Amino acid sequence: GTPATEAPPAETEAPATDAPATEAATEAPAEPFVFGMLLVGPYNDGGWSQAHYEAGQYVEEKTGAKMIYLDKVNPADRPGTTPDQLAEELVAQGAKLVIFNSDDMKDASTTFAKANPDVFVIMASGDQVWPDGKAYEEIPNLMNIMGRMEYGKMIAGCAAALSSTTGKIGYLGPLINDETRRLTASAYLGAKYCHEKAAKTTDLEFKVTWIGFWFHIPGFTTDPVDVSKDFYTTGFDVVISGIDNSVNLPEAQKLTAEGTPSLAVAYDYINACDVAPEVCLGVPFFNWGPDYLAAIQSAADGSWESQFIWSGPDWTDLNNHDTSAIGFVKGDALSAENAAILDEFIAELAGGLDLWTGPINLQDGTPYLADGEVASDQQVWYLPQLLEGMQGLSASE
Amino acid sequence: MTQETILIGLAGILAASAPIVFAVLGETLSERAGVINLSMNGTILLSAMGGFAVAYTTNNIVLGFLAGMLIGALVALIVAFASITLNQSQVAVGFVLALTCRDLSYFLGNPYMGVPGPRLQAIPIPVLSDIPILGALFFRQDAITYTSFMAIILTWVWIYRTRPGLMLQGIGEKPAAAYIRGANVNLMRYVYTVIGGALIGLAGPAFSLASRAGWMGTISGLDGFGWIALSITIFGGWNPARAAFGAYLFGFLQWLGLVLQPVLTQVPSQVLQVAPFPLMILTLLLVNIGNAEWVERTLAAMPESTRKFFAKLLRAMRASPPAALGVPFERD
Amino acid sequence: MNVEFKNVNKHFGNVHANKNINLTIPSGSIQGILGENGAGKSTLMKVLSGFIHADSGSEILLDGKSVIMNSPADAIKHGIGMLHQDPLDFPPMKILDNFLLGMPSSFFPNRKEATQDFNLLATEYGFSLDPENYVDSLTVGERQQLEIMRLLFLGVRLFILDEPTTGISTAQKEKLFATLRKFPEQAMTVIFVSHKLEDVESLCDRVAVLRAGELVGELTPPYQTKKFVEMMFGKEVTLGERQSAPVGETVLSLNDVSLEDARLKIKNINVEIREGEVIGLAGMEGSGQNLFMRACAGLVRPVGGKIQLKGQDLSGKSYHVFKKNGVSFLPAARLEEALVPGLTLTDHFVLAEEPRGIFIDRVAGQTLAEERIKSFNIRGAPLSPVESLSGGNQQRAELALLQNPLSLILLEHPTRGLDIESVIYIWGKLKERCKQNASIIFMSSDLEEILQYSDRVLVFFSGKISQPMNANKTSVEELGELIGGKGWAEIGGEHA
Amino acid sequence: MLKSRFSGLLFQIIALALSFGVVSLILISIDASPTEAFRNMFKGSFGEMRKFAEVLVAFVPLLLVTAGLLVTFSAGLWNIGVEGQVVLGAIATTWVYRYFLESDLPPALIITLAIFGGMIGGAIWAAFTGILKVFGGVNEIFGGLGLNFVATALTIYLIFGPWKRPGVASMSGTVPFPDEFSLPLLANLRISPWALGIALIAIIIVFFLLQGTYFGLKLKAVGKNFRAAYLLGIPTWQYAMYSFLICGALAGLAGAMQVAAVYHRLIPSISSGYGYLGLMVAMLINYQAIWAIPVALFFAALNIGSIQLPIVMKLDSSLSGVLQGVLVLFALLVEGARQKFIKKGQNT
Ligand SMILES: Nc1ncnc2c1ncn2[C@@H]1O[C@H](COP(=O)(O)OP(=O)(O)OP(=O)(O)O)[C@@H](O)[C@H]1O
Ligand SMILES: Nc1ncnc2c1ncn2[C@@H]1O[C@H](COP(=O)(O)OP(=O)(O)OP(=O)(O)O)[C@@H](O)[C@H]1O
Ligand SMILES: [Mg+2]
Ligand SMILES: [Mg+2]
Repeated sequence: GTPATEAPPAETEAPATDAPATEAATEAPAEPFVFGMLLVGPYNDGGWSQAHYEAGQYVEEKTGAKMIYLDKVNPADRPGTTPDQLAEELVAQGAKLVIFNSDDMKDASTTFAKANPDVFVIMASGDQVWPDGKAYEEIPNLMNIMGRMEYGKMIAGCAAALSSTTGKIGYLGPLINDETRRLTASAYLGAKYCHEKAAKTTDLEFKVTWIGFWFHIPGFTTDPVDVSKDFYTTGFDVVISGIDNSVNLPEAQKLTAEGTPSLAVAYDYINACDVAPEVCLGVPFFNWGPDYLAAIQSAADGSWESQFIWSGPDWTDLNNHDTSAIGFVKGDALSAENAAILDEFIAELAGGLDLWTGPINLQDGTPYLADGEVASDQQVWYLPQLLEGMQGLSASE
Repeated sequence: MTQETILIGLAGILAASAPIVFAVLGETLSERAGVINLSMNGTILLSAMGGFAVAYTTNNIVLGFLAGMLIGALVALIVAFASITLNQSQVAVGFVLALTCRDLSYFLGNPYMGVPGPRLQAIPIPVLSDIPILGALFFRQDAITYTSFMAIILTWVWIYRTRPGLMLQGIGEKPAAAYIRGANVNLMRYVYTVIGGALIGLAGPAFSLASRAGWMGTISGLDGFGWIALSITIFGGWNPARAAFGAYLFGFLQWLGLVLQPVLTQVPSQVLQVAPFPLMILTLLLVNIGNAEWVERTLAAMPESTRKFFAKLLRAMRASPPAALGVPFERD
Repeated sequence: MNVEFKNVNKHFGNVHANKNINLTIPSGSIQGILGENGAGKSTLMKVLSGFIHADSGSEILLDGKSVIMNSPADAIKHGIGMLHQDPLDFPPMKILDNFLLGMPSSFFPNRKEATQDFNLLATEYGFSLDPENYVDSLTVGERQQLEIMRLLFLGVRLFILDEPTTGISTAQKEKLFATLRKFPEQAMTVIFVSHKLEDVESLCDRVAVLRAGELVGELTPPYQTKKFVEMMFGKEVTLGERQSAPVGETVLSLNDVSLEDARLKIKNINVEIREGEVIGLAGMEGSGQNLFMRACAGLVRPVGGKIQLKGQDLSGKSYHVFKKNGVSFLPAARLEEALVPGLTLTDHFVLAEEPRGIFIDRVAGQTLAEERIKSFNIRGAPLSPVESLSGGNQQRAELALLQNPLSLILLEHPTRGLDIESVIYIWGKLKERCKQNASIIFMSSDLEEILQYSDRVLVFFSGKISQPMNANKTSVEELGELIGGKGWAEIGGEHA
Repeated sequence: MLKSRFSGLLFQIIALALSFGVVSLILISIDASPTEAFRNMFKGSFGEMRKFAEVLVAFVPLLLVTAGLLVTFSAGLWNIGVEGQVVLGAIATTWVYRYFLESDLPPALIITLAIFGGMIGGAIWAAFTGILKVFGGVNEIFGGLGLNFVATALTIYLIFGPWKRPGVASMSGTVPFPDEFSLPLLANLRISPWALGIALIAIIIVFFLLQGTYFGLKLKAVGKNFRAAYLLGIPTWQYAMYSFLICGALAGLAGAMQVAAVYHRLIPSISSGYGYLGLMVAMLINYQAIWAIPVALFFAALNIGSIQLPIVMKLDSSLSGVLQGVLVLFALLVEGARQKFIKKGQNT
């Protein structure tokens, strides 16, 4: 239904009946701006979804705004529901802006935004309103927000390459799509660069194994635990996680304790290393807070405009909670001297080093970037294959 | 791949299959006594969650495993009570519990999502672990994997080599006959269902405290193992050794799917993962076809000699369930 | 040991299976228990062996001491062992396992020792069984031997055998008897349950006869067969006029038909049955008449020979083909085979009729049911589930299900458990069918009934079939002896 | 009879009370207020028209599956493979849609074809279980379970393989179909009156099939006493197969509805677990078609209403599943207890 008919009754009933709402009402003098968030996984998954959830909390404490959220928004956990329907639940609870946090919700976010023109929509990791994008649509009340995790992955790859004694790096890939391809490739570029930079004697091997989904489903996906174990026991002494929950950490911890020195790079969530600090080289993480804050404020004060935001890190202060869209936290397992080299690398990136510069060939050898050519955003975003030198499938067919 | 890496891979399969082995052994015991415990899928999840929660809060891994067994035993007790005492359909009750326990584990497990908890480490056994191939395969595992090896041997010996085990076979085969041989059939059914349940309950912590450490709710990747274990039980023809072999075979096929991924680029990884199931159905067909009555009819029509031959062949493949599986026993 | 029953009663629901039994069995004797089907023999023995509980007030004394038998476990403790009528062993398991199962052996039974003990015992009693063989490959006789060996090894002192001689060959029987005769020397008491006169006569020191759950008398040698038969089947009842329909041409003919099942083989049956004719099958349970009857219904495939219905060869055809050709079969196990528990009488009548269209005409079904219930005077309403009917009324319902017309009606124990009026009534109905040129084959354990209602009689004894005997030319006594396996030599040549 | 039916009602009420009691205890144990939880679930399902419409969206496939299962159950078969049959229905429907994607046939016709395709797909999948059971002697539970896994794998294979979106492969499923391929929805609501109608018609048909027809009666006979049914002249194994086919077709129809009226594409967990939930409903209504509608509606309401729990009370929605399960469990236990009482009453 259209919020025009929906929202008012929901609004009026919300404070009356819902305990949290009334509390919020008493806390904030003015009626707080309510924004909703749809999380694809559990809000406390220690990964992708939790990063979004905590960004929401960040916004709550920066502004008086109040967050309502619904997690596990996927057909398996919410049988018979669609994200747009669930978004309406949030609107019914008073949300004036809804964040869709997964690529899987792209269509739903479009549908919802069109059906509810007076509700603001943020589609994280999507590209619908990117004028230069392949799937551009004009949706005034929708905004795309994504962090340039490419840099995070480059740093991750670098840390991996520096710390690997065998020069063999494993990458725990989820399912194959544009996003996962470009991130995996970035990790490879970072690894390659630092491998040469540190003049490693080993020769670099970078292998991706796709498990088939963002997390394990028995009988259908390859078990990431087995994949990690297989990597570690076949000489890949560093495994970079590209999936939602970094199961490579506990596995590395176990195998190390059992005498197979194994290292891991986590993903998505700033505190992901805490599961097994002593084997963690670090974690590239999303810091959605700043961009969400800006977007939500613009929605609140009417300065909203539909746009595609692809924010990079704050190079002056990589892990600044208030300014940097992505960051990298070093882990305890990263040796001092490697940490030093890594900082140099970060500095170079800050200084304008762009690893997405030619010559770069695709996995099948076709040239992608000519010598000296710098990749356009589209070329990075829509990377058609893995890169030459990487092992693993480029597409599921 | 070097022999070394293959060995490690196989050793990994033995470890990763430990939970399924427990589940399969438990179910085998229970069904041997004539009670189908269909609740496995839920039981495993609930005991995985419960076991982890206990181990985490008490920071005592052993208590965690015990908690898992307790949960499994309690669920099994409900199945036993409903089917033996209240004469309700074992399948119905078991199925309901399978779904309920799953949701319960998600509902109650929320606080333990993703918290780092205790985990078993491998304990190489001094001398044995140095035996060339066998050492790497069997003697560099963790405690629960060793336990799974023992469990296989123990259940096998129990069923086929001990006095009570012999009686167990009888109870599942023809309760009345076991009864006149002095067995308290329904009591024994209770006992074995609960013990079997405890074994199934051990599968949960074997995941959440060893091979797949931690609790991640819906994304723990444990939902489904119970149903898989159920098929493996049938595949095992109610023989612990054969059932355990089934569990390892399943693990092996999964592992194969993993190592073949780079080779079979045409096939999405998901398909390789599911390969065991058609296989399972096929074997079910082979072991069961002897029980189909049209086979008997066609056999009856055949000439003496051929009939004898086919009858032998079928008998060889056939694994008929305990005759009294799911049949309540009432004296009068 | 000395066994004494005091006022033993047993009810199954409303069935009074044992009525106030008082019986003393002296130690070291071979006691025979004789009685027709359903007399209550097995029930009494099951009570003694702790398999079922007698009603309160009943008492059992062993060597003068009153004992409470809660379960077979207790019975075993008291040294009581029972060989059940239908062998209670484990067919898919090995003989040795069957032997060991329930033995008070060590925790890890020593199979080697057990095998030795087994073979020793086997040779002592002259049995030849391979302990590694599977039970389901044994004949009934061999399975009994196995049970006996097991009980002997358990060291029982009271040996109960419930109809051990149904379905074993004469040779096997002799072996068995030889064994049993050794027991009294070892101060073992034997209770031998049977309805086979010759067995009882040749084996037992004393015989108790049960009828309809009551102990009607005890006999000691010398026995007169006539007396037995009289006591077993009770005094005659007047069944009114014997009437038989005019017989027409052949309906069913069996040429050199051979049948076999796990229990027994029947070779080269040659019979012709004509329109309007009633054939009675006499014989004790499991003497082959069931097999014969089911072969005529198409439920059992003959292993040889030819079955023709009205000149049409149906040998090897399925039951449904037989049914389409007007053969109807009424099994004895009512709630297991004949009726569908959970469905009402109306449902059954509707099912038995040819479907008219897709939807059931409830009203028509109702009226049909009412009129059938009336005409077969079934005590029950159209909507009462069949399992709630009394046994006798279930039987009436079964008969009411027969459609019309039929060329052959096969009935197992058509009047078992019916009171005498209903028997006469039912037979009235059946005879009407005969007048409509249907022919009837029925089996019954009531010889009176067989003589009264059949035109010709086939007597069965452990797989042997007599020539058809003219019902007018024989008597209860003769039949009684024949089904007991006596006097077959005399009738060998006779033709009807 | 009447007396026992009355006592039946009484005991069912006891079961209901026990279930809510247990769930309340669970809630209290994690100090959440049961009353508030139940109130929110109720508001979240019947609170407003839009929410009720969502309930109906879940109600449609659930009712269809239940209808199908009533048929197999009355044949004495435990068709646990129904889950996979729903999936195959969805796959077949998607296949038909894709086949006619470029065609200029009237959409109405294509939709109809697609829905029939779904029914056929489901029926075929059920036939596998049936054949395994009837000719292979494979218990329908184990055959069905195996086929469920295969069905889901097939979906995932199609979504990530042949039917994947250009360039992308994601859990969001295949490319959504054009709007004219969707069953018409009510204004401003997500429920399609057509889907609702079809589901209601289906359960009514099944009701009469089982209550009023020779087929249904014979099916019952086969289910209650295979042997006697055979002797009464019913071709028993054919009837077993029929029941599988019918159930499969209805399950396939449910799958078709998921595609044609809800998701407009094939997604990985398209069956949404309705197959298993349907088994629960069938058990709870003790296989009586009469009660299918209210109970299926109730279960659907629990599914939808429970969405409020995380939003409003920060509780996990899986509570609804717990409640559903506990309900059925107590229904079974209490029924068992009741029969025991009756038996006692007869013996004394
Ligand atoms: N478990 C039971 N439930 C109900 N009725 C039973 C049961 N067992 C026996 N009866 C009934 O009790 C009566 C006596 O049965 P019993 O088996 O003792 O007869 P029997 O003398 O052994 O007959 P047969 O010679 O055929 O073995 C029969 O009417 C029988 O139907
Ligand atoms: N399962 C049942 N449910 C309801 N009523 C039953 C049930 N079984 C028996 N009855 C009733 O109990 C009464 C006695 O049944 P039973 O079969 O013992 O009768 P009976 O004395 O054997 O009569 P008949 O001589 O006709 O066999 C009958 O009225 C019958 O309706
Ligand atoms: Mg008897
Ligand atoms: Mg009676």
